[in-house]
Amino acid sequence: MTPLLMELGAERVASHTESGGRAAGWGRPAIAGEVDLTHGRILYLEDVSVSFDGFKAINKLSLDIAPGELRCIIGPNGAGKTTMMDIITGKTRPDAGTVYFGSTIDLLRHTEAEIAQMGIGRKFQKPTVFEQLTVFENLELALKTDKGVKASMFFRLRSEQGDRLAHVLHTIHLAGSEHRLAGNLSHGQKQWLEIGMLLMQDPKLLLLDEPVAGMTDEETVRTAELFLTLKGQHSLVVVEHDMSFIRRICEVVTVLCDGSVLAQGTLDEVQSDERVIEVYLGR
Amino acid sequence: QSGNTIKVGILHSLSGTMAISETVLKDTALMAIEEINAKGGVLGRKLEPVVVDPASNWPLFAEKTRQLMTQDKVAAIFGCWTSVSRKSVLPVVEELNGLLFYPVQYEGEELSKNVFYTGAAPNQQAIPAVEYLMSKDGGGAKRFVLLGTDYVYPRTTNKILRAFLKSKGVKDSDIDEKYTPFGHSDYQTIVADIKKFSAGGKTAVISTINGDSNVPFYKELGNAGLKAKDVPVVAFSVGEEELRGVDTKPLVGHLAAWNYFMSVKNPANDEFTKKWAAYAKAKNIAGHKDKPLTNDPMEATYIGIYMWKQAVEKAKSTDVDKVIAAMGGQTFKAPSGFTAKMDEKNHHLHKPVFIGEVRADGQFNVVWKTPGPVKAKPWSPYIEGNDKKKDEPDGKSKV
Amino acid sequence: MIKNLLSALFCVLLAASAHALTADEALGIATGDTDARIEAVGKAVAQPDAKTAEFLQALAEDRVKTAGGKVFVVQGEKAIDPVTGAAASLPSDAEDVISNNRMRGEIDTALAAIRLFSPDASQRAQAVRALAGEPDEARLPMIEKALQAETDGAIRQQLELARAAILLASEDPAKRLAAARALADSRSPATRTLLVEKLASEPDRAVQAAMRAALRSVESSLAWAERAGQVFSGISLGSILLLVALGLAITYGLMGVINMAHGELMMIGAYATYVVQGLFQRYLPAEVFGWYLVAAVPVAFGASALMGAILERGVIRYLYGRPLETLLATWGISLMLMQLVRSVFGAQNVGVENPSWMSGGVVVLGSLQLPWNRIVIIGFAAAVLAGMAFLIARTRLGLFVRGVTQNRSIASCMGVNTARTDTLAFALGSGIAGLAGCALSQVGNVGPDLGQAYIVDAFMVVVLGGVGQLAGTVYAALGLGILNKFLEGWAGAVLAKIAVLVFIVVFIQKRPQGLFAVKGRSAEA
Amino acid sequence: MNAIVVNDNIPSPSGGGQGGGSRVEGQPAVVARAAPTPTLPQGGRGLLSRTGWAGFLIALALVCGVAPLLNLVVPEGSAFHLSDYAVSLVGKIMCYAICALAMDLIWGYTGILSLGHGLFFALGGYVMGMYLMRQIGRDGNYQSELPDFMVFLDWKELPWHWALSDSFIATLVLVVAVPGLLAFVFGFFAFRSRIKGVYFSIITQALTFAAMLLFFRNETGFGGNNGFTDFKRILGVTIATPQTRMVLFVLTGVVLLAFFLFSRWLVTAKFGRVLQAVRDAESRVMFCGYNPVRYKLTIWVISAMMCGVAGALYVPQVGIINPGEMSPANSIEIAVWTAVGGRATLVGPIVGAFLVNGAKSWLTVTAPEFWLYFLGALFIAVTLFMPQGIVGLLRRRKDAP
Amino acid sequence: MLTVKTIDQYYGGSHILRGVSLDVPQGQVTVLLGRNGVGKTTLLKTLMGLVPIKSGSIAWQDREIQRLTPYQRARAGIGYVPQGREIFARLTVAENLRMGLASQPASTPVPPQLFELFPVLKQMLHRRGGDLSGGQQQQLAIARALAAKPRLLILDEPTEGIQPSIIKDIGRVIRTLASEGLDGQRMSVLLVEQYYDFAEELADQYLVMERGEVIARGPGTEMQAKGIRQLVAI
Ligand SMILES: Nc1ncnc2c1ncn2[C@@H]1O[C@H](COP(=O)(O)OP(=O)(O)OP(=O)(O)O)[C@@H](O)[C@H]1O
Ligand SMILES: Nc1ncnc2c1ncn2[C@@H]1O[C@H](COP(=O)(O)OP(=O)(O)OP(=O)(O)O)[C@@H](O)[C@H]1O
Ligand SMILES: NC(N)=O
Ligand SMILES: [Mg+2]
Ligand SMILES: [Mg+2]
Repeated sequence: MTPLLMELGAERVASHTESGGRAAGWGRPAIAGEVDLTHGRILYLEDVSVSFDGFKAINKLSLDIAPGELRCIIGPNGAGKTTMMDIITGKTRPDAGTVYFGSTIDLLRHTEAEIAQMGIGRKFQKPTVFEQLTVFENLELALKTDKGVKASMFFRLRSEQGDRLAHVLHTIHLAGSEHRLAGNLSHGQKQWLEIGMLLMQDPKLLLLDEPVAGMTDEETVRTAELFLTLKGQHSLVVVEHDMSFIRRICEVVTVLCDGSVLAQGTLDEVQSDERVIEVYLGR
Repeated sequence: QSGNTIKVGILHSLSGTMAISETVLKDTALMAIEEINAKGGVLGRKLEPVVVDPASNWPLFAEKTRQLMTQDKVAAIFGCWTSVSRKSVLPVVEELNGLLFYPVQYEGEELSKNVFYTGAAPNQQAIPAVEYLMSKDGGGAKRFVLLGTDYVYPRTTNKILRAFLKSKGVKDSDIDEKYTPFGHSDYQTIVADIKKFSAGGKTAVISTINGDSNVPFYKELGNAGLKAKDVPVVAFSVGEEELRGVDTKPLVGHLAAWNYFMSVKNPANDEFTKKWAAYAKAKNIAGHKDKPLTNDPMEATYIGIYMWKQAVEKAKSTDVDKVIAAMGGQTFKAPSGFTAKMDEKNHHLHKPVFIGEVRADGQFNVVWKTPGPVKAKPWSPYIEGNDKKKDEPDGKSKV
Repeated sequence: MIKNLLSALFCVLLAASAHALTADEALGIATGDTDARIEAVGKAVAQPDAKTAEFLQALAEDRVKTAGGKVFVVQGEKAIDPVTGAAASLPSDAEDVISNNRMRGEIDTALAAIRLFSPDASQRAQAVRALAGEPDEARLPMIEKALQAETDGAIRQQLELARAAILLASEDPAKRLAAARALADSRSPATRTLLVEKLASEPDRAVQAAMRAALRSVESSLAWAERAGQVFSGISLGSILLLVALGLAITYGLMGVINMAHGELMMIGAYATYVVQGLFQRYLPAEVFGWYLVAAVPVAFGASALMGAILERGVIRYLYGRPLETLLATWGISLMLMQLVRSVFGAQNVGVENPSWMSGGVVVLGSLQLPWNRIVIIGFAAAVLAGMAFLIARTRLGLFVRGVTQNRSIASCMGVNTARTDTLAFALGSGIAGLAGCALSQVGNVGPDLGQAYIVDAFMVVVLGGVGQLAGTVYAALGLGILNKFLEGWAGAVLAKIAVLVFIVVFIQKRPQGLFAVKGRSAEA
Repeated sequence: MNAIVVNDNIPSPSGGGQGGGSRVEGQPAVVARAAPTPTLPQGGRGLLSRTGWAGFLIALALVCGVAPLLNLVVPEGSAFHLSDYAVSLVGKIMCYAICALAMDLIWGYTGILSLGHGLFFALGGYVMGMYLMRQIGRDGNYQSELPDFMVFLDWKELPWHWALSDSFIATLVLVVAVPGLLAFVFGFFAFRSRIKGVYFSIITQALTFAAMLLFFRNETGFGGNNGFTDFKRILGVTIATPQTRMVLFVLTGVVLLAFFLFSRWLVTAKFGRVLQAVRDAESRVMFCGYNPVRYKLTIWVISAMMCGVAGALYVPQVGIINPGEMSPANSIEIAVWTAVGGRATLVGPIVGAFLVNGAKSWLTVTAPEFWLYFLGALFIAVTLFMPQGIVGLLRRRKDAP
Repeated sequence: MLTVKTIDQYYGGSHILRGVSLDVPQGQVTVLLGRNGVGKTTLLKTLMGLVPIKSGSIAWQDREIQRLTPYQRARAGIGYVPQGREIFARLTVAENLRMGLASQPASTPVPPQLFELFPVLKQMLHRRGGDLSGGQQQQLAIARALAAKPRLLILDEPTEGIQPSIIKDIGRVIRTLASEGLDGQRMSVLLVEQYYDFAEELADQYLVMERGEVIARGPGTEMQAKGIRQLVAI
């Protein structure tokens, strides 16, 4: 992808956001399997609730994300952030509510694998990589390509795919470690590897659950920069507790508390909100 | 033949599920061989037993047979217990023209030139037992439960018995046929059913339950209060060894049919049981050194080995064809007290039939016996078409 | 026993002039062909005296021998003459008197007839039951006489039923009618057979109706008994499955060791029971023999627990975190243990007796006999379960076991002596397997293959219940037990077993983590 | 293509935040140095290494050339003669090795322990056995077209499931189709319900156990407990001759080697890595966009079919097939061979099958009363001292210096 | 006081810790910094005895402990908060806390202060540990280590995933623990932390690791002056 293309993409995103998606989507036919962005929303949750043994982890949560947006989500421990991601990726089925990807795809009707194939990628709060495979193989598996059985039997890495893989390896500071078993990496290295896998997967929507936990400050900065380059082309939902990181990347911050949205706005707005200070930031 | 010895193969499971029954046959065979060697062996040569363990695994029986015959070049094999193991071995002994002595009661329907059957055919065990049950002394049973483990020997035996009972005018509704899986250990329902069935008239149970399930069956029977005088059970696979594992006090009066019981009194048996006791002690055979027991398949093994020895001596060779020819008509003064004779043609023994009632000490009281040895009918006349069968194996080996 | 009989006879003697047993009679009863012997018994019992009863009792207990036309009764070490009661010396060529089933049946009936007049109520009750089986007109006077003398209500009722059964064949329709009405109270299957048989030939309308009513009542009580019997046998099978699975619920369910040697640990418990039985037989007086089982319980537990501890220390502890390898190692262990038992005890089964207090059963609902050994095992299983549940859920050791098995190294960092906890836990699971073996010795084989027969079932129960879920194990065991027994009554043992297995396969589809699945996130962690 | 490309020069964000909890202040933007393109391993570099191919070809030559020569041409007295017994033994073990290989695919690589593979083996064997029974023709005990056991059960005609048994071609198809179909149906439901780990293992065990009981029944129509034996001919050729046996031997060897290559191809392809990923973290695989059900089902069915073929080759060589092959213990043994040899190594399971069965054959003769101690001790020793199995140990030896 | 002398540690063939020496003085907070994968966690694991050391010695309260098992070290008064939470997923919160008391006599209660610090744990006492959110689990892990009132507290990135307000509380607590302990006895604290500001604020001593070696050390007050932040970053 060339810088030119990136620019074009950014323009498109801009028109999306300005017109609420209408301009960009006007008159475009909905293509099956393609995410339909006519309503200017790549992700749309409404009145979602889920409870575990009577405990309401998500309570009438409504939220939407625009294409190309980088949205940060903060909130106290146990607010339901991870659970929300579980719902979006099909891991947890909500008791009530609707979850749409674009304006046509009802995510509640799809399995995890299908959701992933549609273009929603996820990094888990606890780093999960394939411990018995090498770093290289981890990335190769994540690579965006036909994920069918037959295709993987006959799969050969094309050279541009290889280049991309090499780039990602470099980005995640694991160049030179590609033959190590992922299980032998340190905690922070696994975090990076998982981000790398997400990059390889090239999803339309990235869900990142505490991506910089356990990273050094320097790496936090790098991650922030990485996310900023992704923004525009991709939609990102980032959950973090690291305020400096959020400050670096985010315009709109959503605060979740007790399973629903407590506040939303710029970081400064949110940070001065008394309720947010009370439940989350502390004095 | 290698050197000065004649090798004989002993093919009994020493591990796996059948070890329970077969191990002692291996020891019996070794005892007989030791005896024969002590008296100078056969044709002036000592016998050398080759013991292998087919581990209750049927294909392994075939493999071991081939090994015994081609690697060790044994002159004869004494072995097998279950019919399926015999059937697995059969093609190999026929192909290689070997000799197998099979010492266990079985369902018949088979004759092979290369096999000598020293256990009972159905007419030497099952039929007389049922006749006894129907007699006045046997309780005059009118209804029958045919209870067995679900495999070929019980199925076949019961098929023959059903035909036999029919010929005696027993209605189908008075026969209840029941099977349990191998290793079945919970006989509550079965015993309850027998109880229910027996309310309909004088009932007897004919059990072809396989070795291991007998203990739970008899324990249940004892505790459920079914007494032998009300509902006698006659078993074809329960001998002294099987009763070792049961408290026999509640079972007194239940029956078994065999061609030999340890308790029969005659000089030949005295000698046999004494020899066995001494041998078990000398060889430190677990279980038997403290409580030596003999049973029908042991006797059949013993007879088999001696008859083979006599045939070899008659043929003056261990050559299989010559030995086969010499086997017909061999006689042996068996521990049963009768002279067992190898039929001239059909490779089965003429044997007496005993019906025994269980005693409190786990032995049997003989309550009935045939006046003399009975000729075996491997092709049961109660099965359609068998009347046309020749009562001898095809002359040629069946390749 | 003998004393009771004597006093029973005393009553009889009041009624009829007794006739003393003669040597010829004794010989006639003991020898000859069965028909003649039975006739001789009949004659002797017509006017029995104490000696006759004593002699019959000895016959029933196989204590009679003959030699040279003389009859001897063996009493312990000595022999006595049945006629004179004088001590006699037993000739060395004396032969056992062998009674076959038919003979034994006659002797029992004769003894029952005598016992009908015993002062001991339980003796009388037993005698009535023995006589009720086959209605025989010849016994009518005896029963009526007994009825006159009887004071115990329950026995009276039984006697009346016995009389009714006989009277059903009476010439007099009125008597038949009364008999049919009386029989409605009976709960014995024999009554049903009798009613069905007599109904076919009954000419009188009213009697027919009464018979039909009686039949309905008998049948319904029989049906209840049958259903209750089925439930009981299901619970009983379930309790055995539970015992078999409980130990595995620890070693496998909690500790994650795919313990293929679990069955062999049960086998060790069973053999320990056998050894204790042998020691009691050899070294302790016969009166206490019945308690061998009580002594065997801790010994079985200890033996298996010790073996478990040795295995854990020697092999298993090197395999934590590699559960699939434990499959291989414990498979090897199981082969070795089986062969060890074959070498030591022989390949054949060994005999373990039910102590007398566990033999026989209790009769409920008229026709249903619940065996004591099964009742005791149900109780035993419940006790073991309660003990284990307490230990696991309520004690510190239980907490440590659960903690250690979830995260060994962190538990260690918290100050748990993980090595000791592991050994204790594995020994506990093994010990419970030993207890199961001890219980199994009372209902089944004790042989080298004992464990193999149960290992598949044990794993199925634990897995069906949900690994690590004690409550699940309990439900799975009882559920499978009852399901199996109901299906068996309906489709036979083989198909029932197949159906149960298929049921498990299908059920797991619905509940892929077993009956009591851990839900939520913690399931993955 | 909308791929993510990470620029080497990441633009530095404008202005760090000043708020509370800020971690990074006044940091210079980090500029990553241009990375030298790392050398990347290429998938599918070739199935085997050079020594691997050499070994493979030697094995092929042994099976196809040397063994027949030593058995059929070299005279019996010679020291180089290969006995019929050895031929039948090795032939049998090669069938087991195929099973172990199949088990390795599903257990070693995919992490699914099947305790029911004996069932697929037996089914393949039964299909072949039915054909062989029909080949007996009228030479059975009862001189009927029907197999003896049917005559004995008073059956007058072949039951429906015997319909295709007289066609060799149909038999060849069914040998893979029957186990394959059963595996497909079973696997489809089981994997779809997300049955995993020991739950899966146990229901496979229940399945084979139920099948064993079913086949024990005479009514089922497969000869009950005795199964099928006393075969006479295959494709019209007498079965019990050294020549036929040698043909079967060579065929088994070739099939084993072919399956080895095929498995090798499967696991070195990306397909194999997905399987391993499924083994390590199935849910992560889903979030990568793979449908693990398909993958598991594919390898499961392939594995079952391989076992079926092994069973079909086994039956004419050992001369008997009966429900005992479906006993749970037999299936466990397959897993044992695989573990002894080394899981996830492909060569390992083959070595394991040969070692365990070879030891069994040898010890049951030389130490009939003690062989279980040796075998048991072997299993314990392997787990304790060779966690990766025998092949794993050899590998470590090689890697050490 | 904990004294570590020139320890070396290997994973298979690779040399992870190279002659690491350090002291953790009584009643002080020692902070260990370093980039990802330099061996911080490994070092802490060797202190707990979870991985063996090849050479060197570890002394705690003048007693050599490098031969002791982890549980013996725990009983000697060392508490550990592992990286990645490592709570007992299928035990309840209450049971997790009781596991933390394993080194104490059976009747020891859970110190009530813990619930003041982490109120959420009180609410969720009977929920299974594995069902908690990431941050809740982290709080539980800290509480579990504190339950036994250790004399030396080893924390591996304790703030990971915890909301800012509680991080502040944790900071305050660590300070108090070092100076007063839970029951008046001062505690030594060894803290591995990526969150530099948090670390700097707490540090009485600091250590910086790089590729398995300690490359810088000194009193906390000098951190700023010595440019430790940059040292860790580059
Ligand atoms: N299976 C479950 N059973 C019970 N409670 C649960 C379960 N899963 C989640 N919860 C509860 O739901 C709430 C939301 O959890 P979630 O993991 O979504 O929080 P979070 O916002 O991601 O928190 P954190 O910032 O700590 O990661 C928590 O209180 C948690 O304890
Ligand atoms: N089990 C293992 N086997 C082999 N190497 C390992 C193992 N665990 C860790 N390593 C390696 O040892 C090095 C040190 O790891 P360690 O976990 O101690 O790092 P760390 O400093 O704690 O990093 P982080 O800040 O990411 O947690 C890393 O390079 C890691 O890849
Ligand atoms: N032949 C028998 N008893 O299987
Ligand atoms: Mg979270
Ligand atoms: Mg770390």
